Amino acid sequence: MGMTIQTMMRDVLIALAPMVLSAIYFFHWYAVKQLLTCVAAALLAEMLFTRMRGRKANLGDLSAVVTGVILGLSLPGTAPWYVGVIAAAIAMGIGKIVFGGLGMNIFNPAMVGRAFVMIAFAGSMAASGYVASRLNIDIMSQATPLNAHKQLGAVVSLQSLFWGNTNGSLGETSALACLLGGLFLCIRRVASWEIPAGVLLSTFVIAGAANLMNLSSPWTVAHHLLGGALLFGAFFIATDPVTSPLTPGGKWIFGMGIGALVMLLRLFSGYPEGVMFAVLLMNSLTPLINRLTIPRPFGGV
Amino acid sequence: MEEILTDNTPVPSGRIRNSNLAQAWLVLVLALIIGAILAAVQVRLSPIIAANKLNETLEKVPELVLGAGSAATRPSGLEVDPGTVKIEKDGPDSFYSVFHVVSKGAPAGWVVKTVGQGYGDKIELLIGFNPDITAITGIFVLGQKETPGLGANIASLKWRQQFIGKATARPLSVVKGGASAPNEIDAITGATISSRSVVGLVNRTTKDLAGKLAPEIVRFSRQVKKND
Amino acid sequence: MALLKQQLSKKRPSSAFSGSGTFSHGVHPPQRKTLVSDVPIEVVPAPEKVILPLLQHVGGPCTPLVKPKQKVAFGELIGRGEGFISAALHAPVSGVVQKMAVTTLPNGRHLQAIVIRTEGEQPDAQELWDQMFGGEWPVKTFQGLTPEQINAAILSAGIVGLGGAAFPTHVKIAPVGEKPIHTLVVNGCECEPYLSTDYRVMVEAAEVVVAGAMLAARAVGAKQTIIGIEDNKREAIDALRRLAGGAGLKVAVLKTKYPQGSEKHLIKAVLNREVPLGGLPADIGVAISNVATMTAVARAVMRDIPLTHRVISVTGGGIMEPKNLLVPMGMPIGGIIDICGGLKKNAARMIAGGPMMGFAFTDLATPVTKGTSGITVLTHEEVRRVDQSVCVRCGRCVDVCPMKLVPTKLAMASRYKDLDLIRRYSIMACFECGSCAYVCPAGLLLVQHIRTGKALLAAERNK
Amino acid sequence: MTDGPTPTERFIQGILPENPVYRQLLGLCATLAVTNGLKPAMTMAVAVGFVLLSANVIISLIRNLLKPHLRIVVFTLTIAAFVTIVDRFLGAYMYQMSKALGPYIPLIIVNCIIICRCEVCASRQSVFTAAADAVGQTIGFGLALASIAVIRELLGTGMLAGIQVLPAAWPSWVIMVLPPGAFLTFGLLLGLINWVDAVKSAKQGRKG
Amino acid sequence: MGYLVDIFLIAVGAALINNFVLYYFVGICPFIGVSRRVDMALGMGGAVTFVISIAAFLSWTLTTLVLMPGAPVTRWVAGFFMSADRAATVDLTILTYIVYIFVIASSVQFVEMYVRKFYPQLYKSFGVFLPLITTNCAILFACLVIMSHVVGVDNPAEAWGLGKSLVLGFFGGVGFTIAIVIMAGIREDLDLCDIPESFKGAAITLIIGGILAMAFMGFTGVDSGLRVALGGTP
Amino acid sequence: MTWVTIGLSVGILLSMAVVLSYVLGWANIKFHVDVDPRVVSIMDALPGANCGGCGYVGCGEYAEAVVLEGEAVSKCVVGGQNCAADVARIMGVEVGEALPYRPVVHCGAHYEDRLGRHEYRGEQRCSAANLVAGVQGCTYGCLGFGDCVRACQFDAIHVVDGLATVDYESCVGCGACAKACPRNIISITPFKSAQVLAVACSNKDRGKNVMTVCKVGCIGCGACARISDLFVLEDNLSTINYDAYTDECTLDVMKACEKCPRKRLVFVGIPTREDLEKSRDLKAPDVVEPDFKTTVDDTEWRG
Repeated sequence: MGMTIQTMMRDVLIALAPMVLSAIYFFHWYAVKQLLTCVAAALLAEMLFTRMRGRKANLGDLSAVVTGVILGLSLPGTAPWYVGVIAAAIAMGIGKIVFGGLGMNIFNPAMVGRAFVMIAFAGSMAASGYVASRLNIDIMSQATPLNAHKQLGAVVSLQSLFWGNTNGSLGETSALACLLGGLFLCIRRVASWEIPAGVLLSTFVIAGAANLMNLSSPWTVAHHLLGGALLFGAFFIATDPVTSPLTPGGKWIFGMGIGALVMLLRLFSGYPEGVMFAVLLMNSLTPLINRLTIPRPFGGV
Repeated sequence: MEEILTDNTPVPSGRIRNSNLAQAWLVLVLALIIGAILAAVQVRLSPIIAANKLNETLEKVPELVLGAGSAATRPSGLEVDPGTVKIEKDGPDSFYSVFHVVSKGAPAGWVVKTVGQGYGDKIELLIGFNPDITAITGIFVLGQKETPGLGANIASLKWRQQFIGKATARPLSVVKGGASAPNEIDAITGATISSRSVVGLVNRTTKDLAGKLAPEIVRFSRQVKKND
Repeated sequence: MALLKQQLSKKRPSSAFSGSGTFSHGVHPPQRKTLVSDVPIEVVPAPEKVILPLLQHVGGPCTPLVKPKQKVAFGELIGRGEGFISAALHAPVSGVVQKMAVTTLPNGRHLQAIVIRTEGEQPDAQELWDQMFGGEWPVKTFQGLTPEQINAAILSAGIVGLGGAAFPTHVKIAPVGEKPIHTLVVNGCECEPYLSTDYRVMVEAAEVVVAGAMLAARAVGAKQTIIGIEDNKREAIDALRRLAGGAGLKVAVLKTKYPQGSEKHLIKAVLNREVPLGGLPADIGVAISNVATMTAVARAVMRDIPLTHRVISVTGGGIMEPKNLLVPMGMPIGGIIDICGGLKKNAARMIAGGPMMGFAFTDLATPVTKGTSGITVLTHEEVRRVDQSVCVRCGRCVDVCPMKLVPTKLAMASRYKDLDLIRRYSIMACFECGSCAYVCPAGLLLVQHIRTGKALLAAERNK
Repeated sequence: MTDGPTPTERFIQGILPENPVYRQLLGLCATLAVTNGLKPAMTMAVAVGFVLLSANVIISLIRNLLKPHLRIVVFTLTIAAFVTIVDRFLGAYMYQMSKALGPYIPLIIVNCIIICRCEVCASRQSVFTAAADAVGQTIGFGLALASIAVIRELLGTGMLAGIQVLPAAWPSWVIMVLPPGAFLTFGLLLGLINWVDAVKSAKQGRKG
Repeated sequence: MGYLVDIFLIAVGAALINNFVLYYFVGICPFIGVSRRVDMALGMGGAVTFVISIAAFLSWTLTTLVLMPGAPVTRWVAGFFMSADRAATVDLTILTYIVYIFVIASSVQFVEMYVRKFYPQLYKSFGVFLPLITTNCAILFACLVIMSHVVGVDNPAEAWGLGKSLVLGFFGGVGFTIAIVIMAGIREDLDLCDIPESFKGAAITLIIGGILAMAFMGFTGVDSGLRVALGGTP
Repeated sequence: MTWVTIGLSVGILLSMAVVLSYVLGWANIKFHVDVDPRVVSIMDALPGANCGGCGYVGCGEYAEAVVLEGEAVSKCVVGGQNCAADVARIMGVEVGEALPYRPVVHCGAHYEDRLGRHEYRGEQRCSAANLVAGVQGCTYGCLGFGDCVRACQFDAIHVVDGLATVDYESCVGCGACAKACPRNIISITPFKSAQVLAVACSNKDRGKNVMTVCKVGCIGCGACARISDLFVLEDNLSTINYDAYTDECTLDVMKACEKCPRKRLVFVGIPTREDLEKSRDLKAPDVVEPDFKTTVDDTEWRG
């Protein structure tokens, strides 16, 4: 098979490339700066914290780089430098090392870091964080599509959501890039296809129901599927193997749960976007899901 | 606590009642003493607490009705009559605590206390109106638990001042960045929901009370405070 | 991709047998069988001495019937099986019994052993071959035998499963079980990489295999007999197909996948039935045995020859001349390796059995036993070792586990001695096929952990 | 029953060696809830201190009258009474603070620190020892609250006790004054203190 | 309709949005102490939910009937000594804390003894937790919340009835159960993790609590959102 | 007004106390469940705060655990030492005076004494290595991967040069190491004095076989058993009859120790002052971490 942790992580990085490229294309040096900050901070933090535990840091497994890139892609490009640094430090320290390092963490480190800065620096992370980056970005210069919808009832065209010329966090704007990278991951079997499938399925069902009940017009099902961090989250964040269930059944439950929570938060919560919270909440349920979905052994009852 | 007033060692059942009470004599004595002390505390302190509660509102009244500067100068001859008003609606009736402000014998305006759901928890507002409820003379946030640094800014003077002088004829609306129309209020950066909660609360109160607030229909409890 | 393949394989027309020809999960390790698959079986002359552990099978050890300095003849009974699940032991050479010794088998068992120093006349190679595999094997002439007679012959010949597990065959091929047996499945899968023991036997002695299978089927009263062979063993399939029609047994061609040779998975592939957890094939009316065992049965019943020799593959990149050998039991492995030209310089590890389920050993004095199906000597390149890192819960082990367990949980629970967890994830269902460790990207020694966990559980139970 | 520790020992033990928060993990509700600012934290510490001192003294005075199985009832009765007094007192004289602390003042009744000290010390030792113990524990509790509150308020608002300390450009970490900040700060501090302890004892071990 | 919406939102609020443990920090002691095994956590959660419901009932009843100003029982008794007007103002709220804690503790003990005697099996799985939580902050906290919605409410229409009080209590308990069961699930997994020595136990539990609290913050505002969606005013 | 309030307050509290005491007193009799009297007295001794700090669900459960499961008496954080002393007193009456039990490692072979060792690269734990052949020749002796070290909460057992060695000064005799040892070579032995005689080997093979795997193991020659009745040869291994053992070693015992060709009869325990004097000038041996990596069998294999 020849698959090692390192090659898995390398595959993830390859899969992230489309998003990195689209981010650089749309956000220019904002993206470069944010990504570099996050990756550097993540590596540094990993090294520092493992050293504090009196162990040798193993940066070669690339897991810290992956966390850094995912974190960078999930932040707005215009967020100040300290946001990336603090997020990376929290991600590595509280999200990972304190649980014992790679493979032990309960929560997705990148999302722990992002949630922390999201709540801590709501000012620079919320709508106004997405400053116009002098670009050919559709409609709103100061709002992500979801923000625009939630607060002003504005709708971004589906084409923009698909290609990615909207505002938003670096990696999430282009649905196309997410799909490309995500499918690569699933085909390489680095990510389990059950999880994104579950997420998309339950989002589709609930968004459809919401549409029918007129809860979220003028956003349609397609907007919900393509908009925001849904695809990015479904393919790259939810599929983090460490923090998702082990068995196929568990992965379905996990994915569906994320989709349902995302829609609950999108429709009703004060936050425009719910992927991050949904992932964290389902992460916390993963041990229980694992417990409930112990597979029936071959020949067992 | 699990052993409250009981004895785990078996006691001959005939004597249980006596034994229980006898054993608990210390508790009974303590109950006696503590009951008395607490009642005394209550009698002594409850008026002060009630006054605190009322003062919290009353202190703001001059500022809300007469403008910010007046708080410092303490205009004389200001009378505040607290009362409640009941607004009958389709659903459950609404009650408002209102304060009728009379300055030098002439009605100077109203202050209304209102509570509504904010982003985090309930928001408690005081809204000042002119005597015929055609304009807002000020608002004050009595209590809120919005996000510090964001939603909590609804309590900031700068943001509240936007409300002063707004006419009540049209409902206010929240915009992001650069209010232009007379009935528009700027949202607080990053806290649109909190801003909208406050504005919604103001709108609801205005709609409920506009035209209905006259000294005749308010049940005044008593005349409390005379500033002199 | 694997999924797609599985789908395709399900569509395979399966008129010959009711199963789908495969099972779900499992892995595809490189086979590397060509090293020895075309090398004809060679007969090994009697070595200087043989070491015969008293326990070469599942169950209780046998009682030695000989004393030091006693002379024994080739094929003489030297150990009697005690109890129901046990097997007799016969001298594979003529010679003089030495002092009892203690020997350690590759699986870690520490055993008393009878040592025989070879002395006197020994049958020569051709003679041995003719006795064991040569000549005619006319099944029809033995139609008159009762199941009891067949079973008695098996019992006295001390036959145990030669596939590796070494379960006494007379117990499996019992004429009157509690449950009626409708099918005998003969296991010719040999899914372990490298090994070609069974393959060579099927190619060179198909007649013996068929004869043994018919006798065994008769003994258990099976209505049908099916030989399951993986589809990478074309010659064996052809050889058996030629004979199968006449004898009335079916050849089931199965997908090449590890561990196809596991009893439960073979039954699943051939009959589409699942053996209940903790149960035996007999519970669903199936008896199952290995092809090499079948030859031993045929010999025992038709020629009254006890189990004294077996075929093993000596293979792997670390062996000078890989060979298939017919060796006497108890022969020290060092001697066998010498026959094969010795070890190459880059030999890294010796394994008794195949690389997936075999046991590594270090002592060249370790004897061949009834359960030794081969000796694999791997080179450093072949043992490409991934440094152990940590589990990232990728779930690959869950995807391949043929028993549908959660190996990583079992391993972690064993490591941290969490007995509740071990039980909850049914550790006892694991038969240590090694598929999980094979795919683990973190290079974890999952099987070893699980084995530790089983030991823990056993210790707990004994308390 | 053996002689208990002396007043001085009691006093010193409460501050660090037997710190109620970091060592005994008692009274965590209050610790987490009121430490979003130094002021409420200190008010809480004083309130707890008052109740603890009063309860300890009273219990110590009547310790010879206590029936074993009724002692918890007596403790609770006494504590609840003093808590009520504190609550009303704050309402009357520190109205804003009382509003800010909300239900956490009455929750002092079920604060394990107090019942624990009554049990361990007051019901067995003299009034003076009990009082010293109460003061020591209060200081320990106050220090613990202050350590958490300082971090949370400083990072969260750039202020200390309501006074701007860090430069105005400081980007307030709002999360620190919110519930997650309480958990994280306390968790990290607790880990840090355990770590320092471990390092220290390892050093001592090497010397000894 | 409006009442049902209120009830629904109180339930959602108590269970998720303003989770007792993760938002109000009450019940931290068992959250840290009894969250090592899922079955233990479930027992604890069930017991808390049960006790908190009893407490909600008792505290509402006692407050409304006896303790608050103008409560019928007090007014009737005081009426023997003074005029009816003044009797209506007799205020015994100062006794609330003492009365709550004692009545809850003893009723719980009564239930515990009852269960222990007549349902030993139930006692094994759930009764053993009862004594532990009589002094749990969560219970008293629920009583205080209920009290704050009963006593001193400006608008009599907004004062809570028994229904809302019970819903708050029950779903507060459910929220506690959710939090502690999640924590127990995670901690069972942590047994297989290589946590730094000094963070083992309470410290890591608190940090996980912090991350959970962050995750639960995502629910903020869901109640207003739901209220709008259900047709109420924000 | 004032007096009415005071009167009502007192009245309510009093009536509450009276009613509750009656109801609960009645319930206590009515719903009485028989429990071990020691549980009741321990409950009384415990603070009753039910804080859960001991890890049990409440004081009641902890009390039961102390009585029924032999849980340690010092688990109550709230009650502290006084409480522990009380509980110990309650339990102590029943338990009576007990001998101190301490672990003895029945193996005396350090790395250099063991023969037939091979590179082992599997899981570095005894429990795993024990399931694998060829780690070392002796299948009875200490493996040196330190499962016992990990099991010990008191830092009282260490692997010194491949051999588990008890630090008797830190040891409390909890027996965790003996439970952890997969080869069962740690026994919990009654220590009738600070030092006790023990057989530092557990190999039951015949002498010849022992010699092929170990330089120091007991060869079952029986010399000790011939000299003193204290020793019995069982399965080729000398064992000590501890029932007959007293701290006053008779002359023949000392002689047996002298006679043992492999010097396997050794005293273990807290060193005496003379021993310390003797070893004062000796250089302490370096603590060697188990570093022999290897293995045999990590079934894991890659082609």
